Amino acid sequence: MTVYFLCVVLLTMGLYCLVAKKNIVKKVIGIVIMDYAVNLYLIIIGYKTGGVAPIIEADMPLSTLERFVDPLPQALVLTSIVIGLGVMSLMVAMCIRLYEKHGTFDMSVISKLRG
Amino acid sequence: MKGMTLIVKTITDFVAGFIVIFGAYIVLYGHLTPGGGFAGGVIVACAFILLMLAHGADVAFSKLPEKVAHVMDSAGALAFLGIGWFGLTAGFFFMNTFGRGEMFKLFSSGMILPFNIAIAFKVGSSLFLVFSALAIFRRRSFRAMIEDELA
Amino acid sequence: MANIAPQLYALLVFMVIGSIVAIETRNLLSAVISVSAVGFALSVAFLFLGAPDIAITQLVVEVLVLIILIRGTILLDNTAVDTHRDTLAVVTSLIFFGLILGFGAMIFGSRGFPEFGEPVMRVSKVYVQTGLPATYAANIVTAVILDFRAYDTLGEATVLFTSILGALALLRREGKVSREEVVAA
Amino acid sequence: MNLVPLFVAVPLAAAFIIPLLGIWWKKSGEVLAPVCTAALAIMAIVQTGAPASVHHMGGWAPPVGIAMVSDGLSTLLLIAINIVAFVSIIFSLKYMKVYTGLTKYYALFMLMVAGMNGVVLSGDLFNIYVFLEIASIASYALVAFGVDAEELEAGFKYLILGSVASVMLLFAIGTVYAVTGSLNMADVAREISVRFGTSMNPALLLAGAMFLMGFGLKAALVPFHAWLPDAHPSAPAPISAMLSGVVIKSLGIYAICRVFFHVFGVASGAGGSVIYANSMIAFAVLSIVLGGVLAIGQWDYKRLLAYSSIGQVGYIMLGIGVGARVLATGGQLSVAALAILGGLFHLINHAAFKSLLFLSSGAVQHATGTRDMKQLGGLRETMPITSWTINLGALSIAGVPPFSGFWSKLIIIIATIKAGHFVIAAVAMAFAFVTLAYYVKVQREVIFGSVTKLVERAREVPALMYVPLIILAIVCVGFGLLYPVIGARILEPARDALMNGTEYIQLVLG
Repeated sequence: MTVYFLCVVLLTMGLYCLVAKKNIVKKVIGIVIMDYAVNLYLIIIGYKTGGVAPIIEADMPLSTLERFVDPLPQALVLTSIVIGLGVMSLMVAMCIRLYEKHGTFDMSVISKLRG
Repeated sequence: MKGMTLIVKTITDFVAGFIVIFGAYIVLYGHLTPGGGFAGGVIVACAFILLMLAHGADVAFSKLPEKVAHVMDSAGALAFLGIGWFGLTAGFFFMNTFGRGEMFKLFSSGMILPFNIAIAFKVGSSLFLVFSALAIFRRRSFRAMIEDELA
Repeated sequence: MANIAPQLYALLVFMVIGSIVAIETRNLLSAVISVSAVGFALSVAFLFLGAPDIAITQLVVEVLVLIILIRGTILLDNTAVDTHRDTLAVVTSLIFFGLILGFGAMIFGSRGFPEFGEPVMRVSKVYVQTGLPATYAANIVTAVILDFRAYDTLGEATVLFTSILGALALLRREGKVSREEVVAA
Repeated sequence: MNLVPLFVAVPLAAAFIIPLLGIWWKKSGEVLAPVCTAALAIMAIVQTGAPASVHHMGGWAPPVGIAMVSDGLSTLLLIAINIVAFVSIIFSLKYMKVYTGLTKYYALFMLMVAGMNGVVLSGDLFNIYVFLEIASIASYALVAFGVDAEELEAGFKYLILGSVASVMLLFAIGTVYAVTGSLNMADVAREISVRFGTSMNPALLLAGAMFLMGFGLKAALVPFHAWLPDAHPSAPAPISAMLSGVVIKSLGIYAICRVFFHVFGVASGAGGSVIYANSMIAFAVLSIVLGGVLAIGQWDYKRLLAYSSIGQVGYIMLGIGVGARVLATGGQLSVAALAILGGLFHLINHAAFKSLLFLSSGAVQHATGTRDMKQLGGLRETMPITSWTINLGALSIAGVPPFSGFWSKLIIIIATIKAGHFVIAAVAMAFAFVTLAYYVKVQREVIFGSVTKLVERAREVPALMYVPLIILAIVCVGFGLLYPVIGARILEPARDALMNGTEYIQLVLG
């Protein structure tokens, strides 16, 4: 159970970085940390005690299939990593463009709009 | 002199080809060993990004012109969709209609191999494109600042 | 049966410490490097957890994230600004996150959630048992992402296409045509 | 032939082809995108009245493979999405001439449409997440498309909050998977009802809360609305119309309906369903109140419309939440049916008139160069067609009989009273008048009043821009007058699909 709890700790740390830090690159880092936490959470869900990677070899005894870890969360995480990379590159594009406009990464300087 | 020092350039030239071959291996054997189109595509993209970092954008673009990368980006995605659409001939979108072949051989498991190749082209070219766009934008907009740094 | 718990805890603690450094350091380059260290630790953790596919992908993506972050942003400006540290906001958010953590501990401590190492695997059993005979792919993860759930992977490829197209659109030279040109056209 | 997969495949193919052809042929987007969206709109209209169907992706039966499910609720959303998309694309043809990079704009637009169609047709939790990400990422980029300082900042804010929502959704999906061992929504629903019945599982409650927060962020319900008042006004007008008209509904409201009614079994009184229903009502009331209050003080035309969107989404959520609560507590079925019908009717109404108002704000901005209401006035003199359409849209949204907005709000309020929530009904009614008040303000400041300097120089917009406005105005009036047709053909199937969770499980799993 402690493993899940540490994942949640990592998630809240990313969230904290997002809320408390003014620097937009720090905000990107916060999102990256949150992505890590969720990916790890998904893989841990699929882990089986004494499990092996779900890859079949030609001379493998049939009983090994019982020891395979859950392959579905791995498929989900693969997708999630790609999504994370895509969002990250979009964010970096926005950051560099914002820097061009304002000459700073400071959100409190950039923020002019009223919410 | 553009790019990094001669040592870096020489080693990069030597290594980049091997990285591409390694990426291709990861892609082609994705259905038998760990890896697959995505990881392999990123590795191939890294090879070109390495060239760009060592030699500057011009050399990298002479190896992989921007227009070709754009075409590969769209064509890879389109090929993926097209193979999926091909399954519609058997009644279902994404139906695996290709021959299954022989287990544990390279040319097996029907459309998984073409899918992997399509993804690899798409991922590799698009990541190269976004990195070059970032680098070019940076050079264009912050030229004065970067020259300050270098001086 | 190898017990992987000690290694996993060590890696997780390392990741938490690395994240703290990444969040709190005032030098952006150090922050990015620590976050990459966390990513590499994550990749090793994936290896321990029986996910070599994910480990490889995480590793190569990590390299790319590091390069993009450093080349794209850090080289412009390396200082983490902290203009006015808003103590009240920080304290409130800490209390709020403490509450979330307490709630999470309660949930995961209750019996409603499967224990670590005992996945339900109701649908996945089908993938493991019929993966090879049905798809002829020895790597079950590949069989799942490119055959059983190929439609998801179309979505995945599209997400990457979308975000790269978006990034290219945002990095174009000028956003708008000047008014005179429109009138002329 | 089964049209369902084409709703995703056609816009995706268009989105991949447009940048490919765009390398040599700059007009590829302007030609392909209207053709494609027109085809989609026709397909969506054909799809109404079609029986509910399931398409097995890759030929794998549901719990193993992904299924595309098209039922009444999906059809309702498909109509809204594809018609608004078609109209917005036609409007873009002239309006977007001031921007550069048009092939990228049209490709991103088609990706957004594909993402939304994918979300409303998917029968799998993770698949919903993937398509939701496609639509969201496309909209992040489109909000910042003008690359001015203000637009970039709004886009960045939207991106950060949207990513938080995505992380929460993924966390919730993982939790649901850990507990039930499946991702197919019907399969998960059956597993939950078999294993837990009406008792409550704390892990599922956590997942439910995460889903509500994640989708609530996408729908801009009130505690999570911070991004909307910046993002919607900053985007180009056709994108604002899409965002306010359909994106917040298909990614937010629709997803909440689908997940809570068909996965967590709110309708059959499964564990925790009263909590979910109560929080939906609470978010709805907060949205109605805050959206109304903040809209009154605005002088920026588009920002006023954005705040109004928050309030109106609150009305939709109120109808659905009241219906969910009545069902969960075992109240009268007819009351629940009325409340849900009201919510869904307001959903398509709002899609029509809010996109009309945002497109017309674009027309005004195009002609006069401003969206500050203090500098506008007397628009009926110089731009008669645009002012008439604004008038019709404002009357509809403000709830003046016999326009459509009146009927949907009336149904929601009656259902709320019948369900016994008198205070909430009173609040909803009071804020219906507040809505009227700020749209009267719009009319007074923009359309009537003395002609200002900027308006004097303005000319009526070209036909390609006012024809879409006229189409949407006709739709607005039509929804009010032709309710019996719309109700029987679109709304009632949607309501029945939403209320019968067991039927959904039967449909998908056979």
